Amino acid sequence: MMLKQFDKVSTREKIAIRAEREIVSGSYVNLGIGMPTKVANYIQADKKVILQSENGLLGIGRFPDKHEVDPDLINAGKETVTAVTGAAYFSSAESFAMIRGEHLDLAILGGMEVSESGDLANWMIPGKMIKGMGGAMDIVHGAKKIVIIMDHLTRHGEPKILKECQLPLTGKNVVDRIITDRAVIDVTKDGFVLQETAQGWTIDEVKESTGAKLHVSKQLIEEAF
Amino acid sequence: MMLKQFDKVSTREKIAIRAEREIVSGSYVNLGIGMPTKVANYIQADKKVILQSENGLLGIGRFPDKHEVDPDLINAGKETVTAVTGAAYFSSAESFAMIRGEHLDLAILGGMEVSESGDLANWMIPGKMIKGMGGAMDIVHGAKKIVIIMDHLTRHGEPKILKECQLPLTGKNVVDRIITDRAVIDVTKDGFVLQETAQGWTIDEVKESTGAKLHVSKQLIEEAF
Amino acid sequence: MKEIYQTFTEAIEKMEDGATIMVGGFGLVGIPENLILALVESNVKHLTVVSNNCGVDDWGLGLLLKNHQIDRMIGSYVGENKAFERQVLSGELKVELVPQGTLSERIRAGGAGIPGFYTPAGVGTPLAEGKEIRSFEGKDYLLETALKSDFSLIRAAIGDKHGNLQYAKTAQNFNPMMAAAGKVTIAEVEQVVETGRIDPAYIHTPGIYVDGIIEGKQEKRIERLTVQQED
Amino acid sequence: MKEIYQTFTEAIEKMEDGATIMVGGFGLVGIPENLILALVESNVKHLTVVSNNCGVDDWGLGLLLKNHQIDRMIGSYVGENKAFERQVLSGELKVELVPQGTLSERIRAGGAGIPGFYTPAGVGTPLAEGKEIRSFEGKDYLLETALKSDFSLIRAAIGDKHGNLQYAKTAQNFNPMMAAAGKVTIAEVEQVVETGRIDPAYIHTPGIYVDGIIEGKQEKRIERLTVQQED
Repeated sequence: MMLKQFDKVSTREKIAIRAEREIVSGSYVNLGIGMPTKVANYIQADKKVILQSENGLLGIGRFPDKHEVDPDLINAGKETVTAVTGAAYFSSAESFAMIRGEHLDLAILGGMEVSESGDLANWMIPGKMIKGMGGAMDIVHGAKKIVIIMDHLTRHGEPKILKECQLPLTGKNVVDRIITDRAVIDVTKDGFVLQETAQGWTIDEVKESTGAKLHVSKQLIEEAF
Repeated sequence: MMLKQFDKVSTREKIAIRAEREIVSGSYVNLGIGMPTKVANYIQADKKVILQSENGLLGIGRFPDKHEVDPDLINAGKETVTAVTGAAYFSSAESFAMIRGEHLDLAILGGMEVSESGDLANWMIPGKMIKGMGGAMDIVHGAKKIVIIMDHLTRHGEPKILKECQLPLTGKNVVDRIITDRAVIDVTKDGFVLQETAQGWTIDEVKESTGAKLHVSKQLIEEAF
Repeated sequence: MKEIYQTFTEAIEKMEDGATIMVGGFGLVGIPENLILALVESNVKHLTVVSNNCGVDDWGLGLLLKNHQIDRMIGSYVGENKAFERQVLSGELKVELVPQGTLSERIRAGGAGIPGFYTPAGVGTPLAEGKEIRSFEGKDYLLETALKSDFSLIRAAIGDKHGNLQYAKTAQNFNPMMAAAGKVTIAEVEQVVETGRIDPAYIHTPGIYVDGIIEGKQEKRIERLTVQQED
Repeated sequence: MKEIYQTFTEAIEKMEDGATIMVGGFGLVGIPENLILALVESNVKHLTVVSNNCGVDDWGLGLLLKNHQIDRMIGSYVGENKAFERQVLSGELKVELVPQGTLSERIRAGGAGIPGFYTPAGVGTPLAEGKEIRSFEGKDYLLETALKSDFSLIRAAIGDKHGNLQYAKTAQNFNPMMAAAGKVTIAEVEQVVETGRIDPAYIHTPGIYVDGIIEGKQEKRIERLTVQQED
């Protein structure tokens, strides 16, 4: 496997920018804590998107100016935020009724491992302190489309896209699409299908760094992002 | 069995006035449709009572003056009402969460038959058009105390307080107390216990008109109401 | 952001014969009057209707009955109109009676991704026949399943252009749960306001549950007018 | 009509060792700050705490941990404080992790007389071990049971003397369900107002769920201050 060096920051930015293209104007979207939250920074001005926060807010706005900070208004990552015009507040039970009831069009979440059948692991590593799953196990069953964004390989250079997940699952058969620094891969009933390669990566390089059989789409777009 | 003649209206009034004594100041109460609703007319002014209406109102007030009528404000009997100061409106799901969750202290409901083990029948007569149970099947399992008010006998002179109900049930083991034109009877684990007789009725007359064994309380009050 | 319909005909034009529809309201309070009138006009047939009640002779769902558009009715208290009894006796109309709390919870479950839940209502009654009974901490409960609809027709007092809704007083009743349980939810509102006019803390139904809204003038018929007796 | 407490000590004086308590809040938002401080002072022990999170080192439920008052914690995301990990590793603290949506629904069920319900969350994960799996329309779900408490300690923005409550923005979170699921529910509010001051259509928690209220000054610590970057 060739060793390539990319700037970590620009890699994450690249993933976020590509992930933004999953968001359709007029849709309701939940962005997971961490890297997925950053996708919001790239949403194009002409798209009308309403972001849901599972702690009880439909219509997350930008970060507040200093004088606007309200300690009672946070997102699920516990960051102070604002609410857009037309927002709604509600309880956690209503929030997860909304999530489980498949009212969200899309959720973009982080991942540790994804399997061929769409299993997702993203909440615990055995032997390490377990902090909890938060809302992830509900969200993966709720949104109409689940997109996982993550680095293609672990810090140790191991594939995270696998035939079977090794880590305890967050959900079974839940992932629709994976976006990494190297590729966009769909989970289909026939297994993984490569839809796009990122700039700087060949089809073979993506295949090599994937731990399961990777079909190549007839509509494959190379160097797509 | 002796034949006694009582004025129907005054009999119903008598039951309602006696039933009012079941209501403790500071409590939350649901009054069933029909005769139970009339109990509200007799609630003593010094009692602080909040009446729940299962269509989504906590804090039923008096009937409106003509100029106050609001078609969007009704009780469960579909009568136009007002709301008291401190009332709350909510959805039917919230209303029955409140009911099933045993947050009401008392429900006073009408009855067709009550059995020794506290079974209640009050929603259908086989062969007749069935209109439905409305909220009764939920309410009998919800309120902390269920009081049934009814005539002691059917129109045909048959007992309505029975060893076993003959009519299809509304709920099993749900009734705590029965108030009729002749008596107050508790449902206990040892069966029916006569607690009070009404004016004009002897213990023996009450026993004769009851279709199950009737124990007499040591604290029996005769001619109590 | 939401479809704002100009005519009630247009608001319901996607409804097809055989659809399952939920219709908000308790008695005649909080019913989508004009959407029901448009349904009558559309003449869609073989409907399954989920609604707490079934209107009166000449108003609300009673109009659909009269026009023989309903095959199956799921409600808690019905038969306040003559056509109902006649159609049940003739076998034209099938009825499923559900305790009111179970009905509202089944509809909530439908919108909330809960396929089934247990409730004490109906244990030991004819309603329990054929249903799973299960004991929790020594008490018996029935398994009940979620209800969803192809179309939910609801009524609110105020709706903004994002579909956020507020209801008036006891006209709330079944409307919020039905909004969430509909594949397509159309809200008839007394007033459409600009987005931002409703305080986000006091929204009863967030716009995510609503697909289209339309402003309509309500008759608000009163079923039982009761007033203070004058001295 | 409700108990209006004058001191936080008095508000929690009926709490006993071994009680199961629910504590509202998401992170540090919407937590009953002063009730928690009074609990620390009371030194009640062996508590089972149901709360989405478990505070931070020096605030919220973290203070109860530090003081070794919690035996068992039921939450969805915990361990944001050092005492937590230490006490879990030493076996002093038992933890039950529950998906956030399941947690909020179990609490709602507790207050709503629903002993159990089915949810997709957790199917195929370690959470499913020992739980009943059931298929509805071809999809698998887990059976989850209701949660109730001996005491629910919640926080609201405004409370009237009938116990009706309103919450501020995202400080609502778990508070309304916990109010309903508590045998005894104490609400710490920023402001007690006369009954009638809150519009009956915009009450988040009807007073029937609340046993006592107390006014308290909130610090409202911010866990993650994020602001617009200045140009």
